[in-house]
Amino acid sequence: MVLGIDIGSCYTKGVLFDGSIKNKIVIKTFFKPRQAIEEITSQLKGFDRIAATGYGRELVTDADVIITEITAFARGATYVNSSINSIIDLGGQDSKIIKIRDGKVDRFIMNDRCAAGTGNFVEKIAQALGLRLEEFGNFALNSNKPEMIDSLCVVMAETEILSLVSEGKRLEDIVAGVCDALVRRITGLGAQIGIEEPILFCGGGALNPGLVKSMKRIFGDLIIPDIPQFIGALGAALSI
Amino acid sequence: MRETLTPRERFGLLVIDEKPDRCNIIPLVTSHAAEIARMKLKKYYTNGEAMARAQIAAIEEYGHDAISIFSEVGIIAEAMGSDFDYPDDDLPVIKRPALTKKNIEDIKIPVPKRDKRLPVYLEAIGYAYQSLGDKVPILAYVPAPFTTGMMLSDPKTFLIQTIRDPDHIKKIMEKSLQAAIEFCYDIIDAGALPIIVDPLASSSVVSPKAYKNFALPYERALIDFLHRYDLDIILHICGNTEPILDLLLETGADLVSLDQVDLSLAIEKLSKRMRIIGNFDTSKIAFSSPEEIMEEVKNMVKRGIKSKKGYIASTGCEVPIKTPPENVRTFINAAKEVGWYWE
Amino acid sequence: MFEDLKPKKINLTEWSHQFRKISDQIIKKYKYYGNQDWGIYLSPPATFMVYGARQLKRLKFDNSFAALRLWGFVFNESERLFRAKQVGKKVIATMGDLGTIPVIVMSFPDCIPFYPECIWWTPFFNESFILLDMATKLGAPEPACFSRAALAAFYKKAYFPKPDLMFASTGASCDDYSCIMQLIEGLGYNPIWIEIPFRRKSRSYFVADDYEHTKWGIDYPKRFETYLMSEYEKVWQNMVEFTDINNRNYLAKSIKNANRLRKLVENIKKLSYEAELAPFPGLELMVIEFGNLYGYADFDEWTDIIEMVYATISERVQKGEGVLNPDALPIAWVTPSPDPYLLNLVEDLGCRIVATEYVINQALVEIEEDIEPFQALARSFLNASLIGSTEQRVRRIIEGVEHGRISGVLITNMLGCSHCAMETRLIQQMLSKVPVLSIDVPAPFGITEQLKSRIAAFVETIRCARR
Amino acid sequence: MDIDKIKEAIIELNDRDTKELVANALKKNIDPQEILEKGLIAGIKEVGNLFTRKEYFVPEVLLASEAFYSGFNMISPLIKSQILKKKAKIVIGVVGGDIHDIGKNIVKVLVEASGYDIIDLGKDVATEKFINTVAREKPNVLALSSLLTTTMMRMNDIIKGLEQRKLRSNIKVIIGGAPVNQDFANKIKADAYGKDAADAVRLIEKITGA
Amino acid sequence: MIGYTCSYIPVELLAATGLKPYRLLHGDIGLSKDGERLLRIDACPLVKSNIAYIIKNQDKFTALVGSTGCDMARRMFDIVDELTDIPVYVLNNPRTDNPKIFNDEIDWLVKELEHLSNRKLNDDLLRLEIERWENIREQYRTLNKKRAANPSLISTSDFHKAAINYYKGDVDAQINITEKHSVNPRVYLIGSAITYGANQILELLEQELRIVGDFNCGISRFLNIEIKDKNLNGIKHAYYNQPPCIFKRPNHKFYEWTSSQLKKYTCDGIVAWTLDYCDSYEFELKRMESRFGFPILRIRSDFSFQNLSQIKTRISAFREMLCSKI
Repeated sequence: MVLGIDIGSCYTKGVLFDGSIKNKIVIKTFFKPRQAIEEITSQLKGFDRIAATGYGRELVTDADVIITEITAFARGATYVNSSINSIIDLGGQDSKIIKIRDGKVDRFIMNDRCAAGTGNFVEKIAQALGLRLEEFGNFALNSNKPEMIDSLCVVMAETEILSLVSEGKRLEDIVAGVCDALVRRITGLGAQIGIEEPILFCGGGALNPGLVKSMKRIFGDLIIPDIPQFIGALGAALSI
Repeated sequence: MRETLTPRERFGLLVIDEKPDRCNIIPLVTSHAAEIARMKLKKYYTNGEAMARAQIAAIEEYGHDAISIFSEVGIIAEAMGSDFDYPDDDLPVIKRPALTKKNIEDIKIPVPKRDKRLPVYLEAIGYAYQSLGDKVPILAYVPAPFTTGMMLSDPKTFLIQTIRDPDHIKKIMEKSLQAAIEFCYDIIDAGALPIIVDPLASSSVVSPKAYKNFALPYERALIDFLHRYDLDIILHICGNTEPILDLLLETGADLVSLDQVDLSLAIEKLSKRMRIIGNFDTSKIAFSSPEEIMEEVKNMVKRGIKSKKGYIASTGCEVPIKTPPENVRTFINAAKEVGWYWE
Repeated sequence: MFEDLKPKKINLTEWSHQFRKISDQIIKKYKYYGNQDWGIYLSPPATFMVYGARQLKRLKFDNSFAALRLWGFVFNESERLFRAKQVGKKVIATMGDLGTIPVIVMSFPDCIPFYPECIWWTPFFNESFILLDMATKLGAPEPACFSRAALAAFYKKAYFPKPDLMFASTGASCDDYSCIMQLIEGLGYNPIWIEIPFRRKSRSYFVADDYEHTKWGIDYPKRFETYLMSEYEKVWQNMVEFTDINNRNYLAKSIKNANRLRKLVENIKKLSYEAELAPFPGLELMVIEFGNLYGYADFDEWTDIIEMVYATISERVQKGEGVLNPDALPIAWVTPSPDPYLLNLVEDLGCRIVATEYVINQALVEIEEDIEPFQALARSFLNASLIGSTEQRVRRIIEGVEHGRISGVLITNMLGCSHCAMETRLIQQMLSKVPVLSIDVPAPFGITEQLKSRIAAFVETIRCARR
Repeated sequence: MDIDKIKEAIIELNDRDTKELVANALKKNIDPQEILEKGLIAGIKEVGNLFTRKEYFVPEVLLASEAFYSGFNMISPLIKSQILKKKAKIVIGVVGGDIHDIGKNIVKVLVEASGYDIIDLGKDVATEKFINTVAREKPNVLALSSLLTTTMMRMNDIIKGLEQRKLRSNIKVIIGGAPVNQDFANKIKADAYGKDAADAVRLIEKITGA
Repeated sequence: MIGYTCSYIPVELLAATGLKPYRLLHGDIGLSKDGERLLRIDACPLVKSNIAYIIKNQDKFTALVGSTGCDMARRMFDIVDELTDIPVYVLNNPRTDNPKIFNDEIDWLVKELEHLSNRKLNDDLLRLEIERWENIREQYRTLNKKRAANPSLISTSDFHKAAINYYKGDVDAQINITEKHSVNPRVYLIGSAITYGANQILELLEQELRIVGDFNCGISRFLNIEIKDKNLNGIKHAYYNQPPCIFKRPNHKFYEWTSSQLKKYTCDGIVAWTLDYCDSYEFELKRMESRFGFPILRIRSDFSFQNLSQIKTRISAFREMLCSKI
């Protein structure tokens, strides 16, 4: 039995794997990755080996294997669906796009310093609008006319959004506009390596129905796994 | 990616006689959109925003090349005084034609921003335009004077008058023309391209002679008005139009949307001056199997794209409300498979 | 038409209303390429809105007949270019040089020059990201000049026909353009590259070059003139090869034509800026300045339109009528705004544009007629704004400020535009005798409440400063 | 001679002439039965043929049927008991949501002129009403009409309804109207499609064996 | 000292004036922030840093020689000219395929430098300088062979540190590089300038990869200049014909040259280092991916390295990816 553990900046994910997923768990990292690792290893019992990935991967001192999330996502995603050619992962601080060929990473790209292309963007804006994250996604579903938001950065976008609010625009449309703006960032990122279908969409972003709708508008059909958050942890486990 | 253009760009190339990446695909998805949006029909035709949302939902579902703002052909006649019922799950039904209550002289030209459901159309256009206007052309269906005239009258009396009292018919036509012009004026202002629809002038209903005397001059006048704006105008006449194909050239329409007519014949007769839109059998789209639709649409489109001046793959008439979405999707996929101009 | 109307800025709906009064005969009178069926261009803004120009819905336009002609013509360009090719004319893309090579191209019969990069307007008029997003997909970075829309337009082939011949001027002008043109070449196009040298200033410790002065008093090393002439010779030879026609007399004629328009525009600017009341709106004036580049693909018809505009403006000035309030504040505008709404807005908030620096000086200055034509072209081009120093660029504005003709300066920037990034702060410093507002022109849809407040505050500052 | 003129008056769409000619013929003691069959019915049938040949269109048929009725109304009291033996019972109507009944009315004239017992439910008839009427009246034929693409689907609902109520096997359903065709008829399992009014009469004759 | 900015400016000419040629290759977050007081935030961080450095060290420079290499680099001198009294000479770089303008510009520069230094730059003087600089370039070329060897014997990070001598004009300084063998995946570095302050990125990269060749404004670009005729014409010829700047139009030759390098050095991948708002490379990255057919690791920076852990992840992932392919 292998424990795959993916220490992200916002969430830490653990998967117990033994031919199939036996158990899985996700907890908030809260800038305390060590604690998160401890909690996961104490809650998911019965493993004999550990594979770590994610930005805190080096902190898992007793790991048998350490790999980057790029490789982990590629492994996990092709395990979930072997037909895919690209992966879009929308995480809290990072977003990444991976092109797969013959089950291996062919090209990949990650967002630069800017948070505008990450889940963080949505969270910041939700906060500014006084919405809970769960509400946010569903709100966006109720719009056919997303407002256009085009600032390249989170801080600027916040001003722009508040401006829209003061103009009396519908909240649903603003929220949908935020989703579109985020997806536009991702498109820009993906353009650099050329995304090829079929595309698997994963990471925390795939749990947000508003984002999923915006993504589908741009990329057409997307494959969304049942466990979008655990692809990295699963991929780590598979690397042993 | 093979598809290079947005529907708007595709349509733009068509109307300046350039070949787009592939032919425009615009099945007449009108009230059927309400079904896609799981919306009561009454809401669809009484609420502009709802109508637009349904249309947008249909575009998202099917990916065809235009938004169609339309419910039924009585829209202008209603604003001129004909009474309609609004059933929940059905399109409006005429109850009392205006001319059974008063004389043609007493009928007023409606104010589109105010009267009856004309504002519904305008709101729908406005909403759709704000939402998708940069990507997708918006087509608003305007009943031609002949069709409106018949919706203003007891139909039987109207038809008999085409033989017995042509002068009276012409009076009705003049008024209906004025009303249509006013409506078009506001439609353009809201951001849509008017499509002139004249189903009741088809040869399924009246003779080519009656068409020539009572329908054509007013279609032409309306199109002339719109040509002042340098717009390219679609004329849609569903039903049988084979006997009047030659006359259609005289309307001045830039695009003509046909129903029960042999497509090759229409291309032969009209394609020097007009782009042809059509003409998949609506009963087939509702009832045939996807396999049959695939096959037949491909045949149609292969013939259609040979038309010199351009072609839009479409249904001959509105897609019936309860048509299985799978069938419409098949229509579009079939056309997308064979309708390419660019390599 | 409309002589009885008081000058006014009106919206699209009002224009449609006014348009109904125009007779069919008049509409048919104004056409391009002599074609009755599709050559008509006298349409109200609503027509172009129906075809996707969404921003027109919130813009205001001058209510004169001349303005109607002007707008109809400007918006019709895309169709006009396609039609040109359909009727057998040759469409020549002259990218990057902004104003000189078209004069050479026009010396060849049935050859129509145009600027693909001028499509930067389209995303703004359409309030749309379609072209910009496509440019991103094709490799242009998001923070780059909006003229990257041209890259998408070349890819989409739906905005202008495939050019029969392409010239691309590069060198010391604008890197974004240069990069965009390079990517366009990468799409399989085949431009002929023309090099533009950097125009060094003369300073006392520089001794090695002979220096000359342009008409506008800008100095440059003499040998760059010769150098440019050899580049124009290259353009000429390529055109000769392409058309099989070689007649230098045509060049003198097309210089005369260009000058006719340039003089008209110069007079229009002078009249407008010096009149008691602003006789014509800033947005239209900007469109007029840009018309000098290539006459929106039909130089003769455009000149005819500008003559009508000139007549309208003269009449208004004579009658003492204007489109803005008498107390509007005279300001200068540096760097063109791709967002036409911004020009509207600035006037609505109380400003009046009385000087501009739209980086197309080379297209505004008269070409000398009594010297060798290529030399004359080179000397006109050497007035260009982008090939020299910032100080030279804004010298005329500085003079305006010093003479009290200008009481504020508005600078528009684009994020990622290299010359803006380098120049704006310097310009602010050079013009600091009056309030200066530098704003980033956002992407389409971008004018926010915050931006409006900033412009309003700028206006208030000027008012205070003048008191 | 007189009777031929009556036929021609109908073909010429002239109701006043028809009325006068029928009155004259009666005055001359011509057999009403003959006036009806060889004059009025022959005339309206010819109109039906002209309609099929696309020489006449709806307005013409409407006028012809007015002419027909102007004569028929004079004759029917005289011969009612003798000859109007009904061949079969037909229920006719325009489906719900559709108020275009002109086509249906033309069919009605020709069918009635051909000696059938016809129950006209009118226009915009609810699906339930069709089914209930069939259950109650037990007609031989149900004739359905629709002019709109959007309403033609109702025909399908009606046929399904008949099946559910186990009424389908005892009745023939024929359909007509601008948007429908043979294909559509096959798809919704109607018994026949009539492309125009004259065609409808022929079909009814065929399927009722009369 | 005489400051200069570009690979097209012949150091031999600058040195012949008796001044020490000093390449303006400053780039770090501190200087860059200082530069933002004069420039908009969306100016190139290299230009921002260089401007700040010049302003701060005005008295060290007798003159500055710039070029039209890119728009921002050219305009940098516009600002220096406004704000300082240092004489500024801006040279027109070759931007299309036409040597005439460049040759004339060199002639002009010679005259200006003669005027500035009050010294005749005659053939003897030039031959001396050419030999001196060729000699040092030859030493670096030898080292470069070790770097390019398979397995690679010295690291680019070390090479860069050593090459700083060249850029700062310390021609006579001893070059010492300790050999560090590496069997890590071999990559080629391409993109914006690697500045004096940017060695950190090389170190980071070489923890997991080995850079065996590079093409940017910095590191080893000067090795490509080989002056055969020891006179002014030789200088013109060598400088004009060096592997072309990516800004030269059309840029086919840049692609051809780089492709041949990738093959020659048997590289497994490319690292593209770009500075914020550096048009020259940002615009071309997508094309490079398809033209070169190698995977590219992109690192975009303003010199701040705030996202160090993410950069490390990317480098590791890139290595994992290359290893899975090898």
